[in-house]
Amino acid sequence: MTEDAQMQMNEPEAHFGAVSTDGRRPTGPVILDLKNISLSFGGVRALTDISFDVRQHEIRAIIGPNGAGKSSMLNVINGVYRPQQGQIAYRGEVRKNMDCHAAAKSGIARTFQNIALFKGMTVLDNIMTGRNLKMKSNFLMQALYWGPARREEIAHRIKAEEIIDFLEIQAIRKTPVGRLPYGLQKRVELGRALAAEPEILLLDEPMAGMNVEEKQDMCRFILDVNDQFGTTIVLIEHDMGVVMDISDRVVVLDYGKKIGDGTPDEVRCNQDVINAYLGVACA
Amino acid sequence: MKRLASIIACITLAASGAAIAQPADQYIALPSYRVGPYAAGGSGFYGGIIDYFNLVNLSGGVNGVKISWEECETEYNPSRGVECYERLKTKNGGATLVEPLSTGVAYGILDRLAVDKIPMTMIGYGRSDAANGKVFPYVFPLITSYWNQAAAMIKYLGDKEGGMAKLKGKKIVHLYHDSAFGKEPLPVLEALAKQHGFELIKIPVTPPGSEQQSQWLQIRQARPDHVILWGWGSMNAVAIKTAQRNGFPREKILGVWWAGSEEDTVPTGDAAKGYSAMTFNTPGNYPVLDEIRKKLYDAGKGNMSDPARIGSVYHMRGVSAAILWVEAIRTAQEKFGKGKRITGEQMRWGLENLNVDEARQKAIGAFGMLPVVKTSCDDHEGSGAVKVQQWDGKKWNAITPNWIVGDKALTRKLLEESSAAYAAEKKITPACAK
Amino acid sequence: MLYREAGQFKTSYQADGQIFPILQDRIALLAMLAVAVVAVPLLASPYVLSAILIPFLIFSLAALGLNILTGYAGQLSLGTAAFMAVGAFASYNFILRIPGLPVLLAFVLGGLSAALVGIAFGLPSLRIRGFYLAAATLATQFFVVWCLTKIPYLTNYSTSGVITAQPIVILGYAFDTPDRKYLLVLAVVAVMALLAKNMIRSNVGRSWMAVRDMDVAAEVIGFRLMRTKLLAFAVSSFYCGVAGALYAYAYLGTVEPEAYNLDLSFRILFMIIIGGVGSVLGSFLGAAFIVLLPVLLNVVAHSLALPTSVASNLELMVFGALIIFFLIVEPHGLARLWQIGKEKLRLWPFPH
Amino acid sequence: MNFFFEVLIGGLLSGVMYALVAIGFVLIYKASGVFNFAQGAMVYFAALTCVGVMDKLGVSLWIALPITVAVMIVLGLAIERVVLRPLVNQPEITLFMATIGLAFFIEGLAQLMFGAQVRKLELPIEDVPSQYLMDNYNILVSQFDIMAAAVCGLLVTTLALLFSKTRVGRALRAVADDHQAALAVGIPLQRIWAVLWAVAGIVALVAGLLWGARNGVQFALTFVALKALPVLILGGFTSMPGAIVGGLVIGASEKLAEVYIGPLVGGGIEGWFPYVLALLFLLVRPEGLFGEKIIRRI
Repeated sequence: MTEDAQMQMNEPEAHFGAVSTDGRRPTGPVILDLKNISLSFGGVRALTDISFDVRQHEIRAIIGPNGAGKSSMLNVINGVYRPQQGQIAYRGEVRKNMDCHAAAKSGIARTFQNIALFKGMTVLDNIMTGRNLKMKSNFLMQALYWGPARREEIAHRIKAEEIIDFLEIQAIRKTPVGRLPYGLQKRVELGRALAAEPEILLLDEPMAGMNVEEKQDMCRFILDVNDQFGTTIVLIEHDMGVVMDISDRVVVLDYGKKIGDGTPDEVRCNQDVINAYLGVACA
Repeated sequence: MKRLASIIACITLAASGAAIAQPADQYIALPSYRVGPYAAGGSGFYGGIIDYFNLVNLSGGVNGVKISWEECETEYNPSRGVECYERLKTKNGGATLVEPLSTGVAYGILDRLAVDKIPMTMIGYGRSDAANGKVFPYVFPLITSYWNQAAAMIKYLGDKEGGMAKLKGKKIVHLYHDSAFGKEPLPVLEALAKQHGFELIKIPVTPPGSEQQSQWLQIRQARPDHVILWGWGSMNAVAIKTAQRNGFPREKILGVWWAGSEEDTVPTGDAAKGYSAMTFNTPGNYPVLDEIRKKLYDAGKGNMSDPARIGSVYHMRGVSAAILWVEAIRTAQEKFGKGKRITGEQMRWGLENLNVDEARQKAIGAFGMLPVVKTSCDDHEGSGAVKVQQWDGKKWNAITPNWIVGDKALTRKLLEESSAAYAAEKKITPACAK
Repeated sequence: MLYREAGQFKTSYQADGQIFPILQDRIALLAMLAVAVVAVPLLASPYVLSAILIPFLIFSLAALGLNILTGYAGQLSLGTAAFMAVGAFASYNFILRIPGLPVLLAFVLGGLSAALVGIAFGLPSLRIRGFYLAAATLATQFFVVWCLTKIPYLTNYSTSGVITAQPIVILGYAFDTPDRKYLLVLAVVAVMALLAKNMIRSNVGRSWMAVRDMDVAAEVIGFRLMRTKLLAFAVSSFYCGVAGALYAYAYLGTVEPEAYNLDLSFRILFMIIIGGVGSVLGSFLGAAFIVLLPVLLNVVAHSLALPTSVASNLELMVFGALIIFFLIVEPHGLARLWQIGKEKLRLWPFPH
Repeated sequence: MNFFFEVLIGGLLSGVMYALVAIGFVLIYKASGVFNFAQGAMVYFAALTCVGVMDKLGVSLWIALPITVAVMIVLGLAIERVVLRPLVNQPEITLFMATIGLAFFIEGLAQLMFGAQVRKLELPIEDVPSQYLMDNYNILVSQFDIMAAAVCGLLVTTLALLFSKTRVGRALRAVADDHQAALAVGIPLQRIWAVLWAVAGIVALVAGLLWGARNGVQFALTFVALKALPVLILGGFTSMPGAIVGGLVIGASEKLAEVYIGPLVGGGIEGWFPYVLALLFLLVRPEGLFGEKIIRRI
């Protein structure tokens, strides 16, 4: 059993309320800075003039009603969509013409709202794909499966197994993901993103459709990732309890516009946010 | 994989089980095709062969030696044809002759023949230079080849114009199946065009040729004096129909023999009336066909389902092939022992020393049905003579009373060159077999 | 023999990453290879070697090539025969024009030529997918055969437009009899199947499958779509090209461009669908099915003494009906059927 | 200039013949997502059955026709029952393969019943140049082709009416849009499929009759499916107007290319030109002429 796992065993059974941000690393400088982002498809505006930043090590949540542009926001950050206006600075550099490959290379990984796993492949293979950018040998070496290629494959397998241990999915590593239940698929997808050892992890509704236990597990994983690996996390989530508990700062979107930004408590008491989304006043 | 092994074992058993049979009969392998796009021709051709075999066997075989045969479905597909050849060749004590009636299959087994010592005939198809027995000892493009056909076509057109000199300045379209088959006569046609001063316009048709509107518009615009239709399969009927659709007179179209059967003209209805094509059989009725009708079909032993097809072009072609083979067997028996089953090598000798002259044809009851065929080591073709037949809307009629032979000196020269190149490529030393 | 994996513990990731993780499978494979190398050439008749096993192995290789493209990388193709033709005609020209070129190297060069053509005709796959792409690959099929018919240089100005494969001689040893040809083909196919299996269990294989299963996610993870797809086209075409060269050199001998027609492309496609899309084993099972079944049916039909035309048509009907039957029984192909059988055997006699 | 128009018109009319075959594909693909490889075999089967019935029973075309229609309907129903129903919810590629098996079966069955020989099929209109157009405009167009175009137009109109005005048609469009949703609102999917295959059988019969009269009823009729493929790529697999427009574009452009570009490169480019054209078009518009724009969401 690994050290991590032992530590988790020793901890009392975590509950949302019991998890505090106290033990976590302090958030660092701004790592990702978005300025005046606007995005439209044909005539439809998806995002209008949105600015916010993400600090190193923090957990940054994006919330808002359906269709508010949350997923589009993530797609802009990791280069799937290119905004018509605005600029994005990553680690202090303004990036130009970012495509998703370049984003992946610069250390941005993500999961998807509707699971985007490779359904025909096993859990292990899915997680191994996450390490592709770190593999150096060319396909001829791989075809021969000899020398460096073989050593590389085994080295990365060790890394993948670490993630499998971390996510506690050892028993299903050889199962094709198409056969797994929803909750486990979400976990595997997180594993695939983690395999890339990202600086920033974008999570698109990681807990949607889960029951309470599954949500607890997922919360624990997210916090552990943030804590142990120091990964910055940007997440979209609808479960307000979760958002308020685990995130450091929250951005609120509505109809493609930013209507609130701040710590969970600030956002919770923002009247615009209450009107548009939360519906209940803060206590 | 176990399942695979058992399947293989099963086939091996089936293939070898038959080989135990007593080899008293003269066994001939027939990789035939009766399904697929060319099934119509295949069933007529192989039907004719089997009918004649049955006829010979009814009268006691060749000097008492009965002929046996086995068919195997190739679907005109080279790969399946090779399998058929390999399966059939070892049966019944070993095949002594093979005829696939498919260029692709024939090419696929070409290299295997000399090793297996089984002669193959390619009656009216395949590479023309195979007539050189010094390079292709086991291959017999009997009766006539594509090059001699092309030469004969130009000869016929020249005669029709009133002498070869009149060809000067004429326009002849070569409308061809865009494949090795359609391109084969080009060297002959080009040489003759230069020699006689006619203009050769080459228009290819993409196989399978089910659409030819643009080709026939081009032809109509070129206003040629003659159109040579070098087609195969469904392309022929489409060509004739499209000519009609574009108002091009069918009398000006001259087809190859693969474009000159009932299968090519019947589906066009009246459109083919006046269309003519080459043939190496004189259409008509012959005593041998009457015998087939009387002894086989009337007794319900005919091979074809429709007795009306007796004497059709493909059927007669099959009967002619079988006649030549039986004569080869007879010839070989005279040298190697009458009433004995001959081997593949002896069959090869028989085919190489064939002499089916008019007297012999009369004895068989097929006088004039095919040209006189006399082969030698140099000439595995044996004739090169053809006739022209015309479709009157109901049946084919010969319109040249005599057999036509084209410029054989030219085709011989091309043949020598081409077969020498082949021999060089394959590192064969040309020589007559013993 | 008991088919059990109990007690076989993997103590290293290397052991776990083996192609056949179960000991019995490895033994069976080695035994089969031994039989294929030693026993078959000794015992099998020339008929089985030259008419069944050689084409079976060659078609398996072509099917494997197509399976890499269609089964693993998810790009449907109907141009397989065209790539085979490129391999065959390129090998022929290399041997003809470079004196002393080793035959195996010529096959490799033929395969590389096919790979280049594959890359060129794979470019549309960057924008088109599914059946649209399949129909578009038909352009390859017709264009390549057209070029081979139209450019006399490629057939060495042969008047009949055919090529005759040169004798296969490697290091002075002539591969001219069925058993020798069989061993050569077996060696080539075995090595290439091993390479394919290696690629598939490595990063490149995962990149293909990732693109197949969800191309957007694959891109987000860092795979380059263009490179991945074109590599699949190149590797697949290479395999088909080598298969095409073997088809000409070890099987048919003399070939015309027409031998590589659309019909052949379809047959190879049938093989992988029947055998199993995305399975190396499936390529072999499918080839066996498509090569052997018609032969078997033909033998059976003949033993029934039916009139030949009836027999031929019945063969075709039974063949079609069997395809449908197998798909209904197991829509994922014979390889899946095989796998299910193995799983059952592993658990037998305690299925729960 | 006259020549140009003759090539163009001839091409357009050929295109109508291609479209006729393409419509059969579209019908089935739209409703069940099956790429029906057996469409060509069905064309052959229909034409051969019609001629075979005329032959064997010695009846006229007008009696053989309804018999053949009945046979095609039975065939369509049988295909749904025996082949498609057990394969429901399987991936596209499996269904595609099943239709390949079906093609073999139908080809074998057709030849088993009526023999392999080539036959002629005579429709009441002769395939000769229209004298009227010849005299008045000095343009040569086959009157048969004009009639074929008219028949095709009639067929498309009938189908369009069938789909827009009848209950079955509405159900069909619902099925085409979304299988699951259609099932959810109580549309009997299997019955719709059966109807569709029967209709596709009748379309195959029309195509078989016209192509059979044009080229003879023979095995090569199965190849006309090949002519329909570039049409489908261009027009989209799901669009009936796409099939027609695609047919016209392919027909006209391949003829013009063969006549005007062909001679420059040795001719015979008709085999691949339509595919390359369709391919180039797809590179610009991957969803085809009339296909719906594919929006890929993640």
